[in-house]
Amino acid sequence: MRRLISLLLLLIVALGIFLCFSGASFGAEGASRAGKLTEDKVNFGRRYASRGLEENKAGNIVASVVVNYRGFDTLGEVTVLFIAAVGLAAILHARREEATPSKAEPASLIVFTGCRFLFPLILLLGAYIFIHGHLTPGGGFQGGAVVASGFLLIYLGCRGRGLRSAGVAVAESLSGLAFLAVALVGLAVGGSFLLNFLPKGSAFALFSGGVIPLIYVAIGFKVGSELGGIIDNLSGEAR
Amino acid sequence: MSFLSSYIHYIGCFSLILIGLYVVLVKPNLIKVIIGINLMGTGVNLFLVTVGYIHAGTAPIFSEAAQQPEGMVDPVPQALVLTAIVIGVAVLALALSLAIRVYDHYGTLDLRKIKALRW
Amino acid sequence: MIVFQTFLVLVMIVAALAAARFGDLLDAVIACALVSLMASIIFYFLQAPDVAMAEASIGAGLTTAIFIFAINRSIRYEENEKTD
Amino acid sequence: MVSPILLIAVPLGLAFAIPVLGLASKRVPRYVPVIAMLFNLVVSVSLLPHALKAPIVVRTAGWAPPYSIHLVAGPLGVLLSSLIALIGLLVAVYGIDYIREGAKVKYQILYILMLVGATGVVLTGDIFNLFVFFEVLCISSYALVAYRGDSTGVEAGAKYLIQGAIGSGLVLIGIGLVYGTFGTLTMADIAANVSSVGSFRLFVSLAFLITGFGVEAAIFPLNGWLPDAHSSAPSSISAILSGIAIKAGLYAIARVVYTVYGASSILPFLAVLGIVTLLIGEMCAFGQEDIKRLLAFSSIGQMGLILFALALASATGISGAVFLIVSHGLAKALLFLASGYMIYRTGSRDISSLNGIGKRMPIMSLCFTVGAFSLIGLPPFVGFASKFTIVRAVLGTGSTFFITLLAIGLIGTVIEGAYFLRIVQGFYFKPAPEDSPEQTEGKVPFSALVPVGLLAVLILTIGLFPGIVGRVLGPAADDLLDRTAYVQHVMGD
Amino acid sequence: MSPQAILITAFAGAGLVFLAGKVHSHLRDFLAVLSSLALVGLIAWSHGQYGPDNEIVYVPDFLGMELALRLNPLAWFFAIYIAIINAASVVFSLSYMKGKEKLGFYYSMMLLVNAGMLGIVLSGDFLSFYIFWEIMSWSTYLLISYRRGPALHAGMKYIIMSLVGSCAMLVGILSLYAQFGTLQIAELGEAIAGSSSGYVLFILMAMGIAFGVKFAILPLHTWMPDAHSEAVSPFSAVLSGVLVRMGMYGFLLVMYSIVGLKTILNLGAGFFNFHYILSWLGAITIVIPTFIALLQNDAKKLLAWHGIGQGGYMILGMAFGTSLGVAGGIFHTINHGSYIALLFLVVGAVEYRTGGVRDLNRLGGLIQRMPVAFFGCLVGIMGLIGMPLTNGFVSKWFIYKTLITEGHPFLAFMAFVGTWGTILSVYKLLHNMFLGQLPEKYKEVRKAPISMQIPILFFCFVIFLFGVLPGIPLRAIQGIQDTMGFAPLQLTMWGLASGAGALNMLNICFAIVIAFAVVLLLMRLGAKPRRVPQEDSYAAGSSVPAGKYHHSVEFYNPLYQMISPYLKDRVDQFYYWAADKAQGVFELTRRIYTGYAGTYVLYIISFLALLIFLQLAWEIW
Repeated sequence: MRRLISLLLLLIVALGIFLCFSGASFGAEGASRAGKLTEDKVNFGRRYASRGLEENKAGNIVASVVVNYRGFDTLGEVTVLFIAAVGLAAILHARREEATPSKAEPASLIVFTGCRFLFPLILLLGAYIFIHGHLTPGGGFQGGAVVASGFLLIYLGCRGRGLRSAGVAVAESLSGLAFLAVALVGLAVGGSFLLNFLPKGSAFALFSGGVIPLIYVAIGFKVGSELGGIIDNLSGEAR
Repeated sequence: MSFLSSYIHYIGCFSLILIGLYVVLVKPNLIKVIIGINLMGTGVNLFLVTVGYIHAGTAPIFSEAAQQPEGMVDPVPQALVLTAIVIGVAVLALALSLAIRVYDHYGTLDLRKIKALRW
Repeated sequence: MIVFQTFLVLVMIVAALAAARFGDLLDAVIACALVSLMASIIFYFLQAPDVAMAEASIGAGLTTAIFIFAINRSIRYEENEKTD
Repeated sequence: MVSPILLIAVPLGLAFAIPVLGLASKRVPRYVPVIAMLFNLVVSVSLLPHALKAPIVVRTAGWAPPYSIHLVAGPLGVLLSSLIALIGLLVAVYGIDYIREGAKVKYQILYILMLVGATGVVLTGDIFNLFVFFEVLCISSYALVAYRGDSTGVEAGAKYLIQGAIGSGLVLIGIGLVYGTFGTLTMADIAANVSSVGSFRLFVSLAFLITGFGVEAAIFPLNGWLPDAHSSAPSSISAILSGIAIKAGLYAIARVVYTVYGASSILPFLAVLGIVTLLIGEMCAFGQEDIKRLLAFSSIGQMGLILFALALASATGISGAVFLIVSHGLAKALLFLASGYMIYRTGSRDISSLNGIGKRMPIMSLCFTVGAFSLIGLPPFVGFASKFTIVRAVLGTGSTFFITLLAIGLIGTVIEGAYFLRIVQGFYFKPAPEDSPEQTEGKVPFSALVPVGLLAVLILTIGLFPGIVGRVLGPAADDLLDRTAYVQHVMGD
Repeated sequence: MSPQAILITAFAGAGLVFLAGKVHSHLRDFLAVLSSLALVGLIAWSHGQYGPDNEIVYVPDFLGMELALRLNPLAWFFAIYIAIINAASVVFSLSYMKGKEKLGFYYSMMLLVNAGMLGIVLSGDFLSFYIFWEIMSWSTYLLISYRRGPALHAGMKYIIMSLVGSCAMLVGILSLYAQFGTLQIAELGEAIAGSSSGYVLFILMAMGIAFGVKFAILPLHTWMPDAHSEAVSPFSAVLSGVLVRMGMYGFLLVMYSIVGLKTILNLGAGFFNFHYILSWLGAITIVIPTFIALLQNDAKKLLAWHGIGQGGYMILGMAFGTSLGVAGGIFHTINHGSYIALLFLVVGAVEYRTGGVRDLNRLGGLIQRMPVAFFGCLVGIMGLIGMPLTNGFVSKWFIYKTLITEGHPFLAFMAFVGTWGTILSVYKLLHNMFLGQLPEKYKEVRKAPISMQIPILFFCFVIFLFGVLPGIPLRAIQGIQDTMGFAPLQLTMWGLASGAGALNMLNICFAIVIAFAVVLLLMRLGAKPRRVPQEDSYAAGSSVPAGKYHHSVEFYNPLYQMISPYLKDRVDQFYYWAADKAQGVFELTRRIYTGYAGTYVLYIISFLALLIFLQLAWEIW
């Protein structure tokens, strides 16, 4: 019964969505077919693609959109992740007090050593990704996620060597504050929040794009520490 | 074929969304429901990126100054999707922590049995 | 090319259906990871390498890990009672 | 003039700083929300005169509006952000001593972030940014509902999260459809273009957006989470959820329907929906035994009335709705806060266990009574002024359809009166239950009396002199109604 | 004295008394009496100060509307009437309420009700009218609930009906505003003149529901018996004496001050004329409640049902729209206020001395123990019946006269029937409380304290004064009628001077005094009565031992058995039935929230599907 009703409802929704695509041009593809893609007005993504390079001197337009044009979204998004990390810790807080610390089987020496060997490399890779975010695909989120996967590895391979929560907290706080500070300096210097106030350098160089790499680094740290914190909390390692 | 090339991604993403919704609607298991939400989120992300895609476009990344911006796909949906992915994982983590706590309290993940609050 | 993409999409849908179907949550999560992986490849073909990277590392990697942690700390199998 | 962006940036910064501060001192984090909200209140109120003259458009990253995210601090936005800051401040003061268990520091962080989310929702001018702040608001409320980790809180949190996540997924699909159609995310830009496209697709995107935002706004079939979440959260959070969070959802709907789409033809549908929501909420509240659940259902009812008033599409109607948002925010916050300590005192949420509390907690129960009377709409409290404005607006439209709906809706008011007055009667005129334990932890600290008392005083003062808020209502309504002016302010330089 | 000063005194009095209650009980009592008496003084002083000087806009901009106060003959008349009865009740409360709990609350609510009512009559626009009306409603609700126990139920019943009424009134008022753009009572009168009769009827209906609930016209009366019998006696006096009559004020205001006499008389066609239907409602309201009153054994319930019944006379008089009828209606309002308040106070005094007994079957023989109360009761029921020399006679005379001259024999007959019922039932009241055998346990009952006697005697005095010199209040009523455009009556100090309906109380008074003297003389001439102690009673020549007395219980039992099946309060039963069903529906509605998250998501998706379906099917956008 329930399945039937659900299917019926989803059918109506699907029909509605299907009919959406029957009409006028849709999406960038539609605009491109209609030949309107060159107009900035039709699609402002266009403008970023055409002018983004000279405005921000960052090769990766997506980075420039994420950090500069739509940087405010990114701030909100980092906040969301922060909320998730904090909220998760709060929800699991009571459990942590109840739980008796269980002795986990230590991993074999090979795995242990392998993990310890790989861990710095993974961190390095993550750092590379977020430092080069304005040049190549990748950026704060991806790099942060890679860093977090390093912590995951540590958890899996080297039981009992979790993160130090104070350290995580400091990293979270400071990277978030760094992001905000950069944004607020923009407000103070140029009257606009998140303004790209630094000299932008020449495109395609590592030191280019003004504040974009700075912010990406901050995001990288923040995302990394938050995801790391989430993994740490969920893995249920009692400390 | 041209139909397929224009719409295959849309078909894919909306299938994902509908499957996700169906899972949420029908499955009583909390973790299954979360999987459904996750599927739906993936579908939505795919949809957003597809919206910005141009047939035979290039990625919105300049690797040299001479590159022309004309054929590039729209970077904005990609930026949006980056945001959406992170939000998705945040919600997911929170949801799973709630699921763990629910299991602690009720000893089950069957939402039909977790009805202390109703009416 | 389009055939390959169609294939990817089909695999993704099948994986999603499997994720919906499996009673073993661990299997479902793995299917889910497969969906993410396919999505990630599709993102790459949609000229969105940034998103592809994010989806691969976050969607396919981290998410799965988190899921497995959660299943580890609750139960692995869906209680199979008839839904009304 | 201070930049309105500080309303978001400063509390956010303070919230980010709390973990570090928490390492330094255990006591400091408790006062951070107070500081943050005090700052917001001062800034919002100081912005109000400017916003009344013309909406303040703030760009980020230095690019002109359609090409970057911008904030539009119009009269409505600044009014609501002042309300958020005011209630947020009072509840923060209340929370200093109220929060006794669980992760206290984390509570304070989440608390600030929730309010930041709400402020962002009412100030932003970009539809995706609206979504992001919406998520900030929602996710922090999921976490806050469950933060104590007790069984009901976790259950409510999980259910809330499921529905909220579905809702935000739908919003995102809607945004995708909008972006695909117009290639822009700026609300003013969409509004400028929307009249040129009149298609089914537009409607579907609107349907997705309304449904998605409607989940948070607690419109009738979408509000299954609300009674659970509002009743299981700590009382301070219930106050914010009822007083602010659901209003943010409604604001989003209003903004989308009025400003972005100008969809006046679906307004009758929304009006019917509002009345249905009102009736269902009040009917469900009537038989409740749990005081917080009752208050939660009553919130649903009030939201229905607000939605109904918003759907009137007249300046008086919308100002009535905004006024009701203000008055309901104050009254419901007061009720939840007052009931918080009552629950501590009696150790139970049963209404019958609150009998005779008037003698044991005279100030709290007096304030509760004031709030309840205001909600029912009895003069001279502020609820009367707002309901009065709404009724006046309905009769001002002169349409039989709306007047009939109003007549049905007034039945809801009567039901509301019945159950609230029954509670008040219980407070003062029923004997306390025999075996009521005298919880010593229920001693009301000064930090709780001040916000509750202040809210009661505010309710009475604004009720006697509605002009305090009344001057802003007209411009706020125009802010929502006048699309072309909005577009001009944002786009035209 | 400006109306503003009166209201400030009233509200400040209420607030101060509450605060004083926290300080000291004597201060509180003193302030309560002082402020209620001060109000009487202030209002009396402001007599005749009508006109533009006393129209005050006290809030220039309440949501774009002006709130104004004004003083005119109608307002003054009702104001003084409210203030006096309230002051008497407050004085009566001093000893009646002594030692009860929450006295600060009690007195301040008493004064707040008073202030609300004064606000109603003094308000110059409908918004402030409504505001004060609501303040009065909720403070009354709190006061009714004060006694706890069954009073809680009565209070809920009252406030729910009252809320229904005020919702209707709000719609009516704001519809006026939407139509004419003003709520000033003075301006509305002119504005409404041109509107269609259907609209006027709508306004009258909407307002009429609110006023009818307060006034307890028949289908809306069910709150009143409960509320009156459960409230504390001094407040019952206020409730029945004045508060209920705010409905009368409302009717007068809307029907004659605003809509106007001419429009009212021409509203509807033939038998289905507005004032016709209203008068029939009034007549029914006389007959049925009066006979229900006959069946009551609770003294206060009995009086409460009479309160409803007497209201019917007022409606009957007022609905006709003739000078005589309206004058009778208004006059009957204050008369009824005076003697019903008196009777409630008497019952209160008896209750006070006997330890809260108001069951008529358990009382009796108190005549010698409480002579003043007996006297008050006697005068009160004389007034209620309408015996000559009391004011009730004059007003009823006016009303009967109207009915007869207008040619409504049926209505007149119903009014007479009502009077018979009244006589029967109030005799029961008098007899069962004061006459007959004194039950053993009441041997030690003492006289009512002086603070109770004063109000009782005061009302007795008023009843006789207005009975003998009806010209005093009728002058004021004349002033009211002038403002409403009625033809003037030819008044004298002693009554009515016009041809056919002449009434001269002096003559009647004279006749009665002579008759009384004759009877007295005859009794003196006859055998001297021998006084025996009350307890010393004989049956069939031998003394009846204690414990075998026949107390007067089950008065009118045969009659009771005959008529009781017809006199069930079916309206009340219907309301209970409806409330019960509604509660069932509410319970069912709650089941929507099943607690299963999947269902909630199902709702969300159905909503989305519904929106899309609507668009597909009907193109709603």
